[in-house]
Amino acid sequence: MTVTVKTFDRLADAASAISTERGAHFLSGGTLLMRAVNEADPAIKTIVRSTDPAFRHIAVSSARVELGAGATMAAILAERELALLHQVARAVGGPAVREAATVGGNLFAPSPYGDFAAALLALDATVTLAGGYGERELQLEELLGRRDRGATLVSKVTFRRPPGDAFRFAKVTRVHPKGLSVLSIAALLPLASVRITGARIAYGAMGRTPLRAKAAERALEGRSLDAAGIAPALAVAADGTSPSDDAIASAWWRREILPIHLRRLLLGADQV
Amino acid sequence: MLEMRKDIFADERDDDLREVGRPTQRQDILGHVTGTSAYYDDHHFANLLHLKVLRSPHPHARIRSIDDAAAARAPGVKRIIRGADVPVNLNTLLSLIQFGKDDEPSLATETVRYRGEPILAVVATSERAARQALELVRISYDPLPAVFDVEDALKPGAVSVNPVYPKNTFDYHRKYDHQKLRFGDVEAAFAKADMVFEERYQMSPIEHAPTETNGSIAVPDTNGRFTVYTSTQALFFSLDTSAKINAMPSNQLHFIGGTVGGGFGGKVDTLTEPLAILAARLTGAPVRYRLSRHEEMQFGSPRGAERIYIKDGVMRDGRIVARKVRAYFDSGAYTRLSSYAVVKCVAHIPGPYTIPNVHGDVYCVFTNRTPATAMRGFGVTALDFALECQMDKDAVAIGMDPLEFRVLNAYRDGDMKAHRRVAKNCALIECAQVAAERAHWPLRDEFRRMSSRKGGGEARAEAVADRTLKPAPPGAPRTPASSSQRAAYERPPADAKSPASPARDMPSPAAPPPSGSTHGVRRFSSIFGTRRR
Amino acid sequence: MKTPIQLRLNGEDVATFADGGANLLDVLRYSVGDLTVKGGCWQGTCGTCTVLVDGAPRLACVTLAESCSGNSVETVAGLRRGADLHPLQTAFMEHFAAQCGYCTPGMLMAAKALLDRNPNPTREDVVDAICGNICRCTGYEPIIAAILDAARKDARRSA
Amino acid sequence: MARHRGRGVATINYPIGMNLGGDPSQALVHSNPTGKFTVSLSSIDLGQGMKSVTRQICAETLGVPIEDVYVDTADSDTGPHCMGSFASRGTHRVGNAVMAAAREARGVMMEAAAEELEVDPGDLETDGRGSIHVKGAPHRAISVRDVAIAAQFRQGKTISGRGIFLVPLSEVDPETGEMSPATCYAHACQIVDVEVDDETGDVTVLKMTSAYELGRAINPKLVEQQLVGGSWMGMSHALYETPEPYYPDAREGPRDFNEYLMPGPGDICPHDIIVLERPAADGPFGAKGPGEMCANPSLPAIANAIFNAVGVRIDELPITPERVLRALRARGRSVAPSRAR
Repeated sequence: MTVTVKTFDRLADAASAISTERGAHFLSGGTLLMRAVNEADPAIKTIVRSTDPAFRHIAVSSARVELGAGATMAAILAERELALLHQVARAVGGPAVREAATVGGNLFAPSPYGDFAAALLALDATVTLAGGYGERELQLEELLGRRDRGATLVSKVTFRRPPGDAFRFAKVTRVHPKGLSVLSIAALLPLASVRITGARIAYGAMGRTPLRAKAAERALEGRSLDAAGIAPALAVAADGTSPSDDAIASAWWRREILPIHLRRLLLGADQV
Repeated sequence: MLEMRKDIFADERDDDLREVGRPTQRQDILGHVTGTSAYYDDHHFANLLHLKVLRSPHPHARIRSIDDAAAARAPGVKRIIRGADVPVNLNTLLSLIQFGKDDEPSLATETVRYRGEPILAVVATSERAARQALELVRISYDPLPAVFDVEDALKPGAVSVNPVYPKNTFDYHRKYDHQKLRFGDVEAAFAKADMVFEERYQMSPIEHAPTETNGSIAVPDTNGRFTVYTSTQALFFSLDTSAKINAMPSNQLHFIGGTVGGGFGGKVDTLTEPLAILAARLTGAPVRYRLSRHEEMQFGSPRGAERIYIKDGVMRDGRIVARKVRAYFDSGAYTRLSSYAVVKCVAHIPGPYTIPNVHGDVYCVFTNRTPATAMRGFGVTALDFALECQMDKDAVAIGMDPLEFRVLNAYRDGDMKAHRRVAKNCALIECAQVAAERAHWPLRDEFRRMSSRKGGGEARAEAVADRTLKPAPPGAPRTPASSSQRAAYERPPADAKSPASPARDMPSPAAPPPSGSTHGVRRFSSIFGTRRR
Repeated sequence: MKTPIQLRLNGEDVATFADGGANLLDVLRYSVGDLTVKGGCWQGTCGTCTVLVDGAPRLACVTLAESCSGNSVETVAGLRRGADLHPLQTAFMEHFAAQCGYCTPGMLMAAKALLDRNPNPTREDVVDAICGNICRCTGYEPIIAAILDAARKDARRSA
Repeated sequence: MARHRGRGVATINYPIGMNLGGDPSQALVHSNPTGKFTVSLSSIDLGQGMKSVTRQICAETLGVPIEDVYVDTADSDTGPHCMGSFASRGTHRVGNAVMAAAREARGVMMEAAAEELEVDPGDLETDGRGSIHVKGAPHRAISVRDVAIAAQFRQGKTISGRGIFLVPLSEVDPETGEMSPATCYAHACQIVDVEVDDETGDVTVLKMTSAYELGRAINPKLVEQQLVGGSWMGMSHALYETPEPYYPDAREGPRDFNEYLMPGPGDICPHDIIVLERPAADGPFGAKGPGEMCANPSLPAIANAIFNAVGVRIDELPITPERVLRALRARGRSVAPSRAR
């Protein structure tokens, strides 16, 4: 009748446990799982956790960033080399939630949660899955597409460090400074001289999972970051999205304001 | 931040006081900042049992069968309580003061009338065990059609929500389905008014959202009494309600509370005490029943939504000569306190203004949603929203400054109010003057000189009535008498980059009226378009 | 099955047993008996149960209690400095920053987490520090003012 | 993009107390043998300050220092009946009951003092610092403590008092609605400045300026607590809150504080408050009650400010940015770009 808690030194053993035991769930930050445990969710029979230090490890080089899936938002905020992600990490809950919420947990948080995952999607992150028989890698986008299908344990997330200020992020909330997403937008905007090449744009809360704005990305290709340059992208900004009505906002409003916030993000505060 | 204007009404006050008027520290503050203030759940008992209720997933359904056998055998379960176990399973809160008929069961037996209505309770050794046992209860329902809109609920043939009030309205005086207010002759006044406006307003339901949810602990005491630690906002109200439902003499109950984590009206309904006491009687053990946050948000009673129609007759010189209000309180499936909200609403019509012709019809309507209850501003908040938006529209339409329009119509000492009591101790005008001065909202001299203490009573009533009956001359100029507040959308927007102090940035409301542009101004009813002349 | 849990609670070692999966809030309140920690939602959404675990603010209701075994936990019960109130407590009193008082312990701990790391916060820092804590009574302004004032006074004292 | 500023106003009044069953409250006041007083109530302190306000009223009436009074609330075995803490009735109804009880207790205290000083009770007055003396002769004094000891151990008097406050019962006329709904009213005027984003519909409240008339501010700091917190709640009602976001369609109801929207600490604005006091004839020291009325003007004042800013009327609450945006669209166009310089 109570929940069993199993703690493993090695993440791989934890991964085995959740893939073999029915009702076993991995505890990362706890903000979602512990709530379900408190509500006596009958699907949760066992809590699996790991004390593996690698799970929380953060490694930043000039070219790559590697985030252990157990790294918390607070840990990211404490890492000076990760300044590009600070705005994103700060957008996740209040300080107490940031101390608990992890990179890995955010990848599985249902919409409208999951703003950090949207940022990682724009950064073209790769996830590493832990398993009893070794690790394997997967594009984040692929993971998001199948995240609800069964026991998956992410051990780390890696991405190439973007140049200079090519990464931008905006989260739109009703409540400030902390609130659930109306939507979030993350954009990687590499510039070749003044032209965008290979933009990646991802949205949070615009579908069941964070998703790419592929039409807008294509429309930005070779364009400059000014009103005329981004106009075609704005016109297709909402293509492929499927936002929901929820307690925060309606699908209609999300779709209506998406291009406006995309414009503001792309042009920067002083040009809008 | 707060300034006391002792100079105003000084002649009516004796300020020679020692303790009253001083910013003395709260008696309870040390407890609050040390975390030692004792709320109901800060009392601990060995072998405490926990009560959780099973709630209906349907807004309206007949209960065909309940199978709780597996739940009764579940680990930790001490007792299952069904409607038949409740000694008096029908109550209405205001029955203690003989207002309304018993219409709400503690646990539904044959029919559920809102999503979230309690059907049975599990008492177990932990909240977790109780929740797990609830998962094992099997209930089969025949879903029934439901009604969610107050006006739909009043249509002929509408689904009947509450069998005690089959027509979906509370009974007033055993003869009407609403409470009336009649003062003067609104129809005659509308016929003579320069302009008539009718508008529709919709208040949302609102959750009280106190940081502490509703809850109580009932403890069997020595000598057959029960001590009840409770979050109630109304100790004897809850005690007497609990005694009635449990068919117990009230002196068998000892209620302790008094320190509560916020209420705002949401802790009057005695949602948890009766069942906690019943469970303690049936098990002989202390029992806690507290609402989860999810329950508090969706199934604890909210402030009810209200739909309000207001029709005003206004003269070009700025006087309101008639006001007609029709309002519908969404009571949800049961009465609780909404019946009284209607009375309070009727008494509040037409707002703090002297209007010679007033007509009100206010309904308490049953729908298939969580029963509503009192909340801060009960019966008045929504009406004030509607009235004050309407006042603004009236003022804009006749081209008058909205604040001057209010001051002109504000009630004064001696005026007869619509509920037929003479106004006294008024201070609306002074509030308007003081706020306007602070906010640099320019009131013209004649409005700055007005007073709640001058010009009210017979003279004003006669003047108002007299002029009411005098129709405006045909073809009277439509030029606004004054329009000192210029709409901001007629101006360039503020510079978004420099959020300067709003006070300094506020464009002078004294700017000349927009030349001929009435863009955005609603001139007549959005509903019936009843602008006359 | 009960799980043994040892904490260093407000500087004292305490030990208790908890049900599997028990959250830190329930363990502190109902096993250890520290009733100064209040619970508002058990969902991790209101901040009422904020405590410090190894100096960092945590929502006790969504923290697995046994994951804190061996850690230091601070609650408002340990906030006083000896017989004296903590400057934050004094400031909350002076600014009338509590009404019903139910969110106050969590607010104080959220504020302490801030001031322990950042003794000279800006208003924006304070707003961020308490943004996970719901207050339904005060409108937040007196709480913000109290925290800023406590920081100022503490800075003056240690200067 | 254009952000537009606007200003709106509302003026309101608010009835104090309920018009049901006479709306009674009772209080008991008694002294212990050393002259410290306890007020016994069954009234509730929800945070509004019931304990503190009645304590001040009791101390003032007795003529003793505030420290010598303690208010005990909400025990049904010791506290006499009270309808409850709602309807802005606490300060007025319970305050009056406490005042009546304190007056009775004071009468006994003065009699006991008179007996000790061998003077007429009518010749005595309290100094508010714990002493009772002959009017005009401060040296002929006795402490409240000594009076209490004398009353208890020598004179056999109980320094105690009972109080009840009940308004005359008022029926409501079925045909006309004639009634006496309240004996006094509080008043307010609020002016709100907002900024509206005409592309998204977002509304930011920039500033509130308010005047409230409350009869008597028994404790200005507690009044300020109500007014500041109450206008936050009013702003919240105006722009954010509902457990049924698609009302009357019953779906997507919020389950927690992430989903139930209320303004956060980053959404609040400066608020200039002015308090007026026009004493109510039947209020304790003229007091009415600030608890409920303070939230009410914010809802329409914000709605009116939005109209003033962008020219649309939102007559449905809450005024979500979606509703603002839909109204702007329905008007056919956003605010004329030519004006949006």
